[in-house]
Formats: sequence, C-alpha cells, structure tokens
Amino acid sequence: MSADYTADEMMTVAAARQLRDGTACFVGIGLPSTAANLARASHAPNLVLIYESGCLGAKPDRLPLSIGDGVLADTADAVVSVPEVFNYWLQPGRIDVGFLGAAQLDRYGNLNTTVIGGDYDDPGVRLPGAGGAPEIAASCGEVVVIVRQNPRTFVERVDFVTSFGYGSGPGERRRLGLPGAGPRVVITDLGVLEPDPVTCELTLTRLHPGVTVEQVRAATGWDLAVAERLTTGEPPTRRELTVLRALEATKRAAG
Amino acid sequence: MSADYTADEMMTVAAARQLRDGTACFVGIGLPSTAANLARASHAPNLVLIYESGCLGAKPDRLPLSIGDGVLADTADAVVSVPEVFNYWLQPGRIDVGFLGAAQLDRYGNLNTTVIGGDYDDPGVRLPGAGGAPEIAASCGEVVVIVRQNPRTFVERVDFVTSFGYGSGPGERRRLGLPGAGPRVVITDLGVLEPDPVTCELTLTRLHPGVTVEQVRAATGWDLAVAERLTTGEPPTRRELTVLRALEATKRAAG
Amino acid sequence: MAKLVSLSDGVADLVRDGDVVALEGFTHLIPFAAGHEIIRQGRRDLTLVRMTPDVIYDQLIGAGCARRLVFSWGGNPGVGSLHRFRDAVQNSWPGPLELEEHSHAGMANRYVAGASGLPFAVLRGYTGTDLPRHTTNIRTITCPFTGQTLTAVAALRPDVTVVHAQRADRAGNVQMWGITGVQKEAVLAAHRSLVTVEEIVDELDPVPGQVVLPGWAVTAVAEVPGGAHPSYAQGYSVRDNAFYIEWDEIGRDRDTFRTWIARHVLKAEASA
Amino acid sequence: MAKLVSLSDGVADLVRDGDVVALEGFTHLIPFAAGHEIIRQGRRDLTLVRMTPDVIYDQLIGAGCARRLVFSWGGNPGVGSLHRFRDAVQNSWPGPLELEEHSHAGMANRYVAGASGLPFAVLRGYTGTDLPRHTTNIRTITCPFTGQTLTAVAALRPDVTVVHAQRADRAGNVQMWGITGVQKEAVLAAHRSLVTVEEIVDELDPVPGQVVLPGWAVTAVAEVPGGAHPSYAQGYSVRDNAFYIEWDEIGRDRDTFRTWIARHVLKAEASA
Repeated sequence: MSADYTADEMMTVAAARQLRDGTACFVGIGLPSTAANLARASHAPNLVLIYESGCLGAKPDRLPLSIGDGVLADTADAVVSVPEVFNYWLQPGRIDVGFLGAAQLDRYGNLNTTVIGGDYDDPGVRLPGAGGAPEIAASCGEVVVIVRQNPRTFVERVDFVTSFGYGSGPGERRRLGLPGAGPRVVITDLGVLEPDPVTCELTLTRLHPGVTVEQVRAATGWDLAVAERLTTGEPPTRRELTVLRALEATKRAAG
Repeated sequence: MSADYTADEMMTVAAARQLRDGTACFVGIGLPSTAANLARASHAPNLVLIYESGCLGAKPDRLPLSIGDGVLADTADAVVSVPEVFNYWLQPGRIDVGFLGAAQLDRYGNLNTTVIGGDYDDPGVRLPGAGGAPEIAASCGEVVVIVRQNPRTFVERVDFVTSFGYGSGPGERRRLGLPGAGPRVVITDLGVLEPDPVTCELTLTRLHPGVTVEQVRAATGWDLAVAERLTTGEPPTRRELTVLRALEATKRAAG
Repeated sequence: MAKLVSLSDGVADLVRDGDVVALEGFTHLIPFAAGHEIIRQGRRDLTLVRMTPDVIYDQLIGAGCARRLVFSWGGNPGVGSLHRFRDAVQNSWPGPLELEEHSHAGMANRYVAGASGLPFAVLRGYTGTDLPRHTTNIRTITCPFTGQTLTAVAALRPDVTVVHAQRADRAGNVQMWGITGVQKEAVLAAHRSLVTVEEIVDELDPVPGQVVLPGWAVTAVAEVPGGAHPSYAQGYSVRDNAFYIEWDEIGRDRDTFRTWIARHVLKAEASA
Repeated sequence: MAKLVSLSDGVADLVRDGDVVALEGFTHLIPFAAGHEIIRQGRRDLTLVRMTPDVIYDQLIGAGCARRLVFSWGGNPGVGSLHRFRDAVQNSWPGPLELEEHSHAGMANRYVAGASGLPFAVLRGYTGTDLPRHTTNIRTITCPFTGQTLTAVAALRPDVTVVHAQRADRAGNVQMWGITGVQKEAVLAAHRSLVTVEEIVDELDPVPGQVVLPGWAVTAVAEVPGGAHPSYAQGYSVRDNAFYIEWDEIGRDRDTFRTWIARHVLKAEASA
C-alpha cells in the first residue's frame, strides 16, 4: 500500500465515489457522514444529505460532531421533527441512498448493531442498537455500507439482524414487501463487495490498490466469492485527499 | 323584548357567559367565534381560543373573517399544521369546550350540517358538510351549541347526523366510546336548553328576558320539555353590549 | 430539483383530464390563479379533492371541470354557501357531481397517510355519525394491543396537488408561512405537484413559522404574483373580503356566473 | 398555565420512584441538569425512555436510578459506546437493567401515538429484523382497505417527560428551535411534563424554526441556564465536545465514575 494515504482514507474515498450528484442520501454519523460530506465537497455538490435528526439538505462546511450537530440545522434546506423525517421522508421511499455502517455484517448483507456473542438477554458485547438503520435499510432506494473488514465483523451469519439485507438469499426482500433494493455495495478498507445478481451473496468485485485477494479472504469470516472480472480501484486523487483531510481537520479542531 | 338589544345579541352574550376563564375552547367561525371573542374581551381574558386552521391561543383584536384569518396566526401562541391540530390537540381530549353551530339540531343534541330534506344522494338542501365538527363533538370535554331557534332547525330527529350529541338517549356516548361528555348546553335567541341528567333530552332551563315558554315551544319541532326550575337570564350588561358591538364593527370595517 | 415553469405550461404538463387533483389551502394561500388556468385549459372529469372547497372550487365546478368532489367542508368561508356546488349537487348543473364526504380530521389523516407512504391512517373519528354510510373509505380497525375499536381512513394520493406559497428560490425550494394548513401533506401525498409563488428569489431568508418544501420534493414551481387573490398571502397581500361577499351574488345565478367566468377567467391571460 | 418552579421543586413534584420517565433530546437541548437533579434526589426503579439515551442516561443508569430502559440507540454521540449502560446490561452493575428496544422510526411513532391519544401507531418498520422477537410492543396489523400487512407499535405514555428548551415566558409558553427532535411529541404523550429553559423572558419573539408549546400543555417550567451542558442550546451555547470525549474515560471505570458523580453531581447544588 502506498505511503501517500491510509487504508481508511482509501475506504472513505471509495465510498464517497459511490454517491451520485443530485441524489438524496440518508446519512448515519461516523464513516458514512465523512464519506457523504467528501462526496458533496468534491464530485457531488448537489448531493442532498438527510440526517435522522430532521435536517433535510444539510450543507455543513465542517464534519458534524453528531447527527444533531447545530451546523446541520443551520445549513439545512428544512429542519423537520424526527417523526416527520421518518414518516414523511424515509418511509415513502423518497430517499435514493441509505448510507450505513455496522458492527457485524454477513454473507447476505444483513447488518448487526445490537449485540455480539452470548444471547440477547446476556450478550457478550452490548452495542448501541438500531437507531434509524432498520428502516433506512428497508426503505431507501438502495443501501451503501461502509465498514472496516476483518473476520470478527464479516461473519457467516450476524448474531442479530438489526437491519435486513438479503436475509438468507434471493427473493426474501420481495416476500417481506421491503420497498428498497437493499445493499448495492459494501465498501471496506480492503476493497468493494457487491451482491451476486443471482445468489445475493456478497462477492468481492474490486480491490483497493495494493490489496490482494488473499488478504481480503483472510479478513472475511465466510468463504468469500470473488467476481470473475475482479478490478482494482483507482487510488485517491490528490484533490480527494486534500478535501478529505481538510474535513477531518475541522473535526479535530472542534474536539 | 327590550329595545336596548337584539335577540341575536342576547344569544351571543348568553353563549359567551358559558365560557369559563382559563379554559381551552375549540371555536368554529360565525356565531361561536363571535361569542368566544366576546368572552375573551370581557370576563374570560385567559380563554384559550383554538381554531381548526392550526392557531392555538389566538388573541385577535378584531373578529376574524374566517377560521384562516391572518389575525389568528399573527396573535396565536403557536400555529401548527391542520393534521396536528386535530391529532395532537383535539383528539387526545386536551380541549375543554367545543363551540359549535348547526343547521339542524334534534331532541338529543345531534347536529346536522350536511343535508336537509330528500335523501343524501338527492338532497333538498345541500349544506357545507362536517368540517371539524364530528370530532369536536366527540373529543372536547363538553360541547356548547349556539343556534337560532325555529321549528325547521329544532327537529325531532336530524336528517343526517353530522355530529353526535346523545344519539337516541342515555348511555349511547359511552357505548360508542366517545371521550367527551357531549352537548352541555344549547344557547338560542330565545333561551337556554340543557340535557336532562336522566333522559339526555334537551330541556328548556332558562328564558331570555321577555321571552315566554310558549314562544320557545312554538319555535321547537318536538314536544319541548321545560325544567321545573325554569329561570330567566340576565339581560346583556352595558359593558357586554359595548364590547360586542365594537367587535361586530371590526368585522363590518373589514367587509 | 423542481422545474421553474410558467403557470400555463405547469398546468398543461401536470394537470390532465380525469386526474385526481387537490388544490389545497386553508382560507390562506388558496391557488386561485392555478384554478383559473385549469378552467381556461378546459380540463374535464377531474376528481377535485380538498378539505375546504371554497370559491375556486365553486368556479371549477360551475365551469364543468369536475366529475367528483372529495371534501370535508364546502362553503364560502365567512360568508355562507357555495351556489355552484349546491346547483351541481341538487340539480346536476352543469353536470352531476359525485361526492365523497369526510370530516376535517379524516381528510387531514388521509393526506398524512398518503404523505407517509401508508395505505391508511388511524384516528378517533366519525363515531356515531352518518358519514361512514356513504363511502367505503371509512372503516373500523382493532388495536392489536388493547382490542379497542378505532377508525381507519384510506390514504389520499392525488395525481397532482397544486398549492400557492409566498416564495421559492431558483432551485425550487418552496417557503410558506402563516397558516399552512395541510399543504405539506397534500404535496407529499401527490404523485406530482405544482406550486405557484408570489415571487422567486435568490435566497430564502428564514421566516418564523415557515414550512419549507425542498425542491427535490416538488415537481414544478411557477411565479404568479397575486396568485392567491381574492384570498391572501401573508406578508404579501390581504384578503379581498368584498370579493367573497360579492361571490355570493355572482355564484347564485347561472348566467351571472357564466358571464363572470367568461370575462374574468376565460378572456384573461395566465398571469405568468 | 404551566407553573414556574425551581429545578429541585420541579423534580421533587413531578418525578417519582417507579415512574416511566422520558428525558428527550436529539444531541441538541439534552436536559442534563434535570437528569443530575434526579440523581441528587435519589430516584429509584425508573423506567427510562428515550430514542437516543446518551451520556446523561449513562449517568442515571450508573447512579442506580433505572430499572428498565426503553430506547432505540444508546451511545455517546459522535464518540462511541456508553460504558455504564454496557456494564449494567452485561454485568448487572449497579443492578440489572431490563431493555425494551426499538428502531428510531418505531420509537418516534410510539410517541406520536401517545401524543395523539391513540393506543398504537402504524408504520412500515422492523420487517425482517430480530427486534420484534424481544418485545410484545411490536405487532403486525392488516390494512382494512388493501389487505397489506404493516407494523403496529404500542403508544408510549410516559408518566413524566423532561425536556430542555431555549426560552419560556411567564405564562409558561415554551419556545425551542434548531433541532427539536421528538420533544413536542414526548411532552404531549406524557401525563406530566417539566421543561427546563435557558431563560424566562417577558415576550417570546418569534424565531425561524421555532416549536412553541403552549403553557397550558406543560406542567412546570424551571429556569436553568446552561441546563443542557455538555450538549448545546442553539443560540445560547455550543457543544462541549471535549466533555463527550472525556466521558469515554470517566464512564469506563466504576470508581472513576463514582468519584465523578460524587464531585460533579451529588455535591453540586441544583443550579436553580
């Protein structure tokens, strides 16, 4: 891996590139928010950022410290109540892309942010919980997942389905009546996974520069499928890195 | 009847006196709005006026020309959406008094503002319809009705139940699960009717000064019961008339 | 982003014969100019939807645009009855008018359900009244937790909603304030929307009480100064109350009505 | 009209052992001072309700006030996990903590139902997730018009809701702006409510984006300047982000936590 940028920077840049200009994107805090703001500050100036705190069309000039940061309200086209953002904006399918992280993710793109290990009532690790994710995963036109890859995170089957991906495979979303298409792409610090069009199984389709298939397989808790036409992504451009680092600096400055 | 005031003025004053200071009152336009504003301008300065246009705590300094008059929004404690005024404010029983008019009213205080004569699909007279009245009549703590009395308006059974009073008699409101107590009093240009505590039948309990029981009976389309302890109301005070006429003048000025 | 259009193009593109059309407003910000343009363009067989059909609906009905009316209170606000509405219901002039009738609470919740992407809404409403006998869009529903019986109303999803607002910016973000009624819900419930505004500005300065509809949730915006007359646009105009009173006379007689429409609507140009 | 009270009197009167208590806020306007007063007054066996339990809930849980938590996302916003919350769930310290867990959409709609006087709300939610297995407050419901299956959630009716706002007037009318989250619904859903405000003023000048709660819908108002610290009150203060980061260390260790509570909460006076 080049010394010019970190694996996290590559991941964030690759995630940002997934967001098309002019679309509406429901953004969680953390990596999704950083990537979405990078997209807006670079190739997608008309990306509409929607935060679950009720900020529609937020245009922060620094990274928000939380989904309820004042800079989101100050720069939003509209600030609405939390019930309204879920009922009037997310639920009817008005949002093109849901941008989610996860503590665990499985072969079929199901996400877990609830408990790991043990059982629900006596968990190994208690995580924050669902937040907006279950309905973001259900109702957005499609879902982009950003998550660091390692065998503890990328598991055969999540310990708890907080947000539904493809369940156990093809046809399940339709059977359940979920309006959105589900996870279209998973961006990690090693590469890019996409659901197989037939089996819905997450498949390695792109490597970040300098990463090998073996590295990705070693970081995956299931027998990872690899696309026939595996590609290698472009490294971050000078401009992408400059914008990203400037954004990150605003967050450190606020700390 | 004295030449000092009209029967309509007596009615409006008597209706205004029904409103206690500090209560919240859901107000329809026309006679209810006039009486409620008279109450607020005289004995009930802290009467909270709620209009279905979403104005909570309106304090107009003139009579509003409609339930959506700008003076209501300008002077309200809060202006909320129309869904909110019905769902968050009326439905849970937060409003003490619903203040309604009607085109027809029957023995059990049921109100009709929909159709008169013929049948629903081919009516004799098509009226404006329900507006907010059905749920005002159901959900306010109690209902005050203000309506001019004559045999076409005061009928044995309304042609259409737009707003439920006591149905066909005692116990029906409870059986239907209606949260409010129903019509507590009907104020007319001749006197005051109240439901009999046992039968729920509207009963003449008070005459306006100079009106006789015979006059009221002649103006009623059913065999009107008269309370054992029939009283005669106080005529409008000088101050009530002054305030009422000043209010009416503001409306004419805007015409 | 909403397209910026002329009123005539907006109506031509978005309002089609046979459509379910909601022109909303709660005595404030009534889209009169858009209603007149619909009359001028000769739309037919519309299902008109509105909580408070008033003078502009009286005009649309009298002009023969409507086949059906879905509503909760039809009157001349602060004045009295609508004579064209009455004439259509009582005498089928200029044609029969089917009615679907609700309470305000029911209509408001039907829009809320439509805006929320739900097929129905739940409320405490209509109980004991004769209203549910005349439509299949009011039913009962049982609470799965308490067993209580409540009322369900079917969602409203107009083909197109038309509203008037104070301002929009060049990206089509719409700003309205004062009494904003059920307009947000009516726009979000509709498949398409047309918003007429008093003015299009570079920047929407925040205003207390504002409701902002983002441009990407609106189909088209047309600048139509005075487009709410004779109703009012808070901050821009006051209600022309004399006209509402006058309408009682104009609307009462078929010929007077036709003459008025010919002179004041058909021969007028779209204002934008 | 709401009563104007001191914070200590307000908490003493309105928050009782065993109550269902919601202290709401969406990273903005978090009622920290009121939470500290609840700790100081030693409330026990509370069912704490909140969409986003954060540092103040971590403190209440660690201080032993809570028996149960009803929530949708429990974390230190922008920082990470809540260690007292984790310790209670994983190790029952200082006592066991029952959980009832939802999604944001579900919790928001549960408050909406409570505010609306309905026993339940309908949404498209939870589908395919494991959440409905762990509570009886999520069920399915069938649309009486289309036959579609949707999700129903039981209404939330807290005994008392506590929120922080920017201002109130002397009649107890409350004004808040910026991100106002689910606070209106949480107050209206509750049987009693306590609002702490940055200041009490003679006149509430209208502010863009404001939500106003009329004084007659609020039980009590207490003036507590800085009552949202370390969160922020738009127009009055900014978030003390260093404290949120610091809390990660303080909350991680039981003794450090106890020392901090003793010094910064128990020995402090109520600020009003």
